[in-house]
Amino acid sequence: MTETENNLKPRIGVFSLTGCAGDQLMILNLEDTLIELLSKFDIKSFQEASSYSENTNLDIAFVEGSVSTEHDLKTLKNIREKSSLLIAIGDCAVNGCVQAMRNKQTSIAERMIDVYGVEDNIYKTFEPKGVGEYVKVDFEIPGCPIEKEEALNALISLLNGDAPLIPDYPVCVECKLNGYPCVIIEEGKPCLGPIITAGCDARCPGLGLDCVGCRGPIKGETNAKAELEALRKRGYADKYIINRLRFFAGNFDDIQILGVKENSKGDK
Amino acid sequence: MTVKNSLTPLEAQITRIEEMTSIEKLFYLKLIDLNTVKEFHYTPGQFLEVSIPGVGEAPISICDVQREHGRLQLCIRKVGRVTNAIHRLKKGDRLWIRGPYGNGFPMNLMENHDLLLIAGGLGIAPLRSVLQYALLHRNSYGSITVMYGVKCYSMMLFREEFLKLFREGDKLNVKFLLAYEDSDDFQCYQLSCERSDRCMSGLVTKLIESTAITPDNTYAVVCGPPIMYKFVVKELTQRGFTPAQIYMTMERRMKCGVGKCGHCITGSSNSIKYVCKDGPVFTYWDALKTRGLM
Amino acid sequence: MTKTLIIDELTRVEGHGGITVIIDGERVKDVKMNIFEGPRFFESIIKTVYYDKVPDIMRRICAICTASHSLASIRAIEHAFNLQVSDQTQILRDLLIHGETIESHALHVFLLALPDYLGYPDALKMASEHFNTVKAALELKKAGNIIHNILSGREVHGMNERVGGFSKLPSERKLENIREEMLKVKRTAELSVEMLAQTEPPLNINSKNIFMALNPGEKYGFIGDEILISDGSAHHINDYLKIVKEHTVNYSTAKISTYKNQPFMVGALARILLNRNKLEGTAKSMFKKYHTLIREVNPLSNNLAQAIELVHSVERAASLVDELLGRGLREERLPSVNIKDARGVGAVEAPRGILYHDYTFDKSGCIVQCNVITPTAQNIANIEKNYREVVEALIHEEDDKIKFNLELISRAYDPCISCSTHVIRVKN
Amino acid sequence: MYKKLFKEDLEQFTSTLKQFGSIYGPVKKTSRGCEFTELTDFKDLQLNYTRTMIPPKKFFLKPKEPLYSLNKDAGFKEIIDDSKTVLLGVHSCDINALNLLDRVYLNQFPDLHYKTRRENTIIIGVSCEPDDYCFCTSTGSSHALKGFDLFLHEISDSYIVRVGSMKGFQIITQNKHIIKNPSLTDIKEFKEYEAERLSKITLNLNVNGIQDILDLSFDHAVWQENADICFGCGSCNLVCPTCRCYDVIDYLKLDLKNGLKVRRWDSCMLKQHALVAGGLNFRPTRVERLYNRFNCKMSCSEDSLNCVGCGRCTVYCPADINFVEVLKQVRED
Ligand SMILES: Cc1cc2nc3c(=O)[nH]c(=O)nc-3n(C[C@H](O)[C@H](O)[C@H](O)COP(=O)(O)OP(=O)(O)OC[C@H]3O[C@@H](n4cnc5c(N)ncnc54)[C@H](O)[C@@H]3O)c2cc1C
Ligand code: SF4
Ligand code: SF4
Ligand code: SF4
Repeated sequence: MTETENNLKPRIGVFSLTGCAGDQLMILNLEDTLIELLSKFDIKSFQEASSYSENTNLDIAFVEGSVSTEHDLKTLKNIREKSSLLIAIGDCAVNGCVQAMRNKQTSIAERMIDVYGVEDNIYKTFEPKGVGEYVKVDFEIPGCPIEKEEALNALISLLNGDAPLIPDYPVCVECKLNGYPCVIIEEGKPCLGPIITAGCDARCPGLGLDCVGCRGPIKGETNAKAELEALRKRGYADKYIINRLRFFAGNFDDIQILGVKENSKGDK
Repeated sequence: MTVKNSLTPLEAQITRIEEMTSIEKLFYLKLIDLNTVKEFHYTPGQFLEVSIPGVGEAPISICDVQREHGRLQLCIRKVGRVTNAIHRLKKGDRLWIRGPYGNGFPMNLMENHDLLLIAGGLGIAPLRSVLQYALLHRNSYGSITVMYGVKCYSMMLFREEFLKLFREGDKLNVKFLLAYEDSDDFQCYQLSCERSDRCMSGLVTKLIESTAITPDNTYAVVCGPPIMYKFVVKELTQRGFTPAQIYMTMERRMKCGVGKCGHCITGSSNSIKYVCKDGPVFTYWDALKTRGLM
Repeated sequence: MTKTLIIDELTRVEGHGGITVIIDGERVKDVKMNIFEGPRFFESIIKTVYYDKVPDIMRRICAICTASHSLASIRAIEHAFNLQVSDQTQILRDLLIHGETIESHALHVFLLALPDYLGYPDALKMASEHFNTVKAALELKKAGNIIHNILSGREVHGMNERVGGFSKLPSERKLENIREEMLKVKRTAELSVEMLAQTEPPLNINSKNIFMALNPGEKYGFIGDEILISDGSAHHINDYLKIVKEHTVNYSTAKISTYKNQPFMVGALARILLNRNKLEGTAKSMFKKYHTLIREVNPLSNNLAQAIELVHSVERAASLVDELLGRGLREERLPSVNIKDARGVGAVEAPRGILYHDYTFDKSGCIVQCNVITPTAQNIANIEKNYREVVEALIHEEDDKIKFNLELISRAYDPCISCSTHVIRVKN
Repeated sequence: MYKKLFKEDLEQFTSTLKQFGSIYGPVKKTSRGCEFTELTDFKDLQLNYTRTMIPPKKFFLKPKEPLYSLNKDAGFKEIIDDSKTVLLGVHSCDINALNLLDRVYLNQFPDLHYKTRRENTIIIGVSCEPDDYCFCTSTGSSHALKGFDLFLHEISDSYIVRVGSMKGFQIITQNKHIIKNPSLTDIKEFKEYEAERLSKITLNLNVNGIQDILDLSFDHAVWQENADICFGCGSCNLVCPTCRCYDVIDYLKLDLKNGLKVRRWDSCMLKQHALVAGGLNFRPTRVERLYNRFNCKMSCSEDSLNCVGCGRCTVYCPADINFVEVLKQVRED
């Protein structure tokens, strides 16, 4: 491949902050198209897949992982500075994911004691947040992990010069499109589908399970109170529901509020 | 399987592109299939669904009057996926269209009447087709007044064309008025020095306030951003226009253009309208009857 | 004169880690595998969560070993609540974990490690000259993912394996799919062994290692309740804390795992060495053929051991499918669980070695105490021991060469740093 | 025209339908009931069912369907599913709903995909098993007057078969040996059975003049109360046999040349339903969307309501919003 050909390709980097690296892995899981796909980009950095890395300006930076340490934040700011587009991939980068579930509920010191037996914040860790809390994000691809088809379509859109299409409707829609029996209605299971961003093709209800919310609540459209009510009505305890709502939404204000209120109720 | 599907997009070629502002371009299109050319008729106010394969479709008003068969013009603002993709196209490239859809303006009904065309921003695009139609059939219509509101000189669409009308319109019994929002705009200021009664700084409603219009025997035709309607209609009704004398064209999300996808449905149970097929042209009376239309 | 060698960021590994080596004249003063993966505090955040969704959170510790985490988690819960699962469930779980092993080993052997052996920075660059190999490797990886997808519901962080069984059974047709896939990629798995056997390992070291692996029962596999150690001892997993000691040692400031004060090694090499007589079929004959190349003293042999496991898992997965189809799939409802205040330990051989989950529940079935020890956390002490040995052996060489070899060692262990929630450095 | 078919002959009758296409019928799928599923085994057929979650509209306007294969240079090529299908066991409400869809999809600009599916499908109705959520007598859809090829009205040991089309007549003729003429007692039984069926439909919604009431109740508190517990999840639309909003999405392949144009069901309860470029939303809040949905359902097109009283939106709403209850509250009767 000649230099000029390479010059026309979008220069990309795939970076990861604090998380499980599952979103990079999902890209590597696109086995059928991986070689063709990667050959369409000029890859400047892909930590999990390659030793080759260049600290250069990028057309597109894909960032997975949450911002949890000063090191993360420094890396992120550096990436933002040198990239024209920054795309958050995966729930960690979008919402902070499960590691954010206790935000504003337990302190870092409490967590340090629980896990390491020391209180000092050795790692300079702070409450995990999505990258959008700190820098401008151009697009978000949600999911824990991202759906590989969705990621592929987003990459194709970007190659074609278009904005990626990401659903902003709830899992219930896909559940219905597939004709899956509704697990809330049929079995009273505590499904979070009504408030969670679709795009997974309703994997959990398709397996007869209640959605745990891994694609995160729909921004600006989540009726957390209604979910609390709907599950209460089906006999679930507040502690159970609120824990569950927090799994992938520790950073959502309206869900944090539920938590705080219930805690204080419990204190009495 | 050979089926004729009236909803399948047709191929068209871009014969010319004019850059009009930083975000709007004028596209000249030519239909490619000669058989369809003959069947392709459009009237002012109708729109097309324009497709870029692999990107999507967008409803776009035809902004000229039909002169030659199979040729038309679209004025497109880039705001999203499809319109960005259209803006990436070059002369000679192809795109796909279907239509024309929508009711269009009642040009026959308006014959022998004076016309008052009021547009804000991109809203001038569909009104330009009305204007061109009336000019093409000049004897069938009375006096024509065009009121056009822009942000600034550089955002003015069809600039040369309209400046010519601004200066020489009277020969055709056309009064062209311009309102500009940015009071510091130098070029517009020069125009207002040239004809202070025809160009002024302010919103388009200011033009209505400061111009003598008689509602008798006049139809008002309005198009602009949604917030503009309320103010314009208020001015007009104060001037004595009846709700049936005011025509306006509406915008809604659309996926089909032919009354199926449901996105453009508006109203309450007493009056439900599809903006695509019952409109996009409505009278103010329709708007009064149909909740949420305006 | 002291000098410090630093590798900022290890590449082609899961997660974020670096290496720091301090050399004082002829002496290696300190070696550290730095983990700057931010801690995610899983053991803390999981507290108060009702048992039913615990595996759904805990499997997110790691992407590549997600099934291992969820099965270790599920088994810990089942042990706590004395829940027995059906044979069918056990076979399906075995199959799932073989799928994960295939996916993970294929990725590691071909796409992360083999470029070292052949001298490329990554598999994509390697693909320009070994296109067919890379393509075949991707197919092998995909075959593992297919198993994962069908049984777990997704390649990463699936959800179908539950406490007590599976939420939805795979259809017979899908199981047959798996078998077909296994037959298709069998040859590629064998190729991985041959390629590694024919290429001189880029580094040969002599290190005395202690090995630890789970006893999989009759057949070579990845699930078990007994820990086997290369000193000949065997222990129940409930006693894991007595065996895997986390403490501070004088040459480093790390809190690391040791066995009787010695570093030890877990992973493919440990499994192959401790369970070699359970290998079957092609894997068995390949092991026989190449066993001299699998050197206990060279951690790089881990790659060859992984390759042999690949061959084994591919064959074993096909036979597990046969077994399932032979018995006929039975619709089973998930059993009801008798929650109580209790503790349970679950262990699984993740691709990188033994993984422990240890939970304590209150009487309402919510977690009050949780401990997880990942294989990489266990290996770190051994990795650092190897670093030291390598640097000592190469002390007169160019820095770059030393660094390259340090990376080789790290990668041989296939470290999964994102997994290592338990690794922490306490500052001086 | 009315005929009679003994229940014991139904299996044989069904087997002759195969020549008209793959047979789909209600098959038990969940605790709540049946879904239209391809009938591989006659024993799975469950004709006395209450309602399916997904209505038979899924056969004509598919939940997800490719409309065109596309190519950047060559444009669009229709992908038409012209497979032949027999729908066995469709209820009156659902038949009436299809008739409503016909008005939309077969009008001035007929939708070729819908039209082809409609032309290639035989519909055999069956009398229903109403429950507490059915209110079809209120919406005038408890009986189907057209839109089917045959309709099986259940009586004790047989069905009174109403022939609704030439195709239906053809099926009857082909099955002459098992098709009888109804006797006087059959007719008497028919009346009893119909009366009994109707008597089970106890839920009643007064729709007379509901349009005015809704229009005047824009500010009624009931909308906000329900919007507060509504998720905006769209389930109510997606299970509705008369809802037919759709979205269209273009997908490109990695070669950046070829792709697919796909349509999928949409819902007016979703945030982006009335969103246009520039971020302007014509129905930005859930209250407005809820109000809009109720109005749309209660509006009349060509003198019939857009609601057939099947009860699905109430049954399948995860927030338990009760369609009839809300309207009753608005009506305040
Ligand atoms: C009758 C009519 C006439 C129009 N005439 C013109 C014109 O002459 N020139 C012009 O520049 N624009 C016109 N528009 C607006 C134009 O259709 C939108 O700007 C365009 O659809 C945006 O599409 P997009 O993909 O670029 O934007 P995105 O925001 O990416 O839109 C995504 C999708 O949303 C829908 N959508 C978004 N905005 C609108 C909208 N405003 N109207 C309808 N659907 C929308 C479309 O289906 C589109 O595919 C007209 C709209 C209507 C309804
Ligand atoms: S199962 Fe869950 S996602 Fe599906 S419709 Fe019911 S509530 Fe929505
Ligand atoms: S249903 Fe919910 S938890 Fe399951 S995959 Fe989809 S978004 Fe994730
Ligand atoms: S189904 Fe219920 S919760 Fe969902 S949008 Fe409809 S009314 Fe709201």
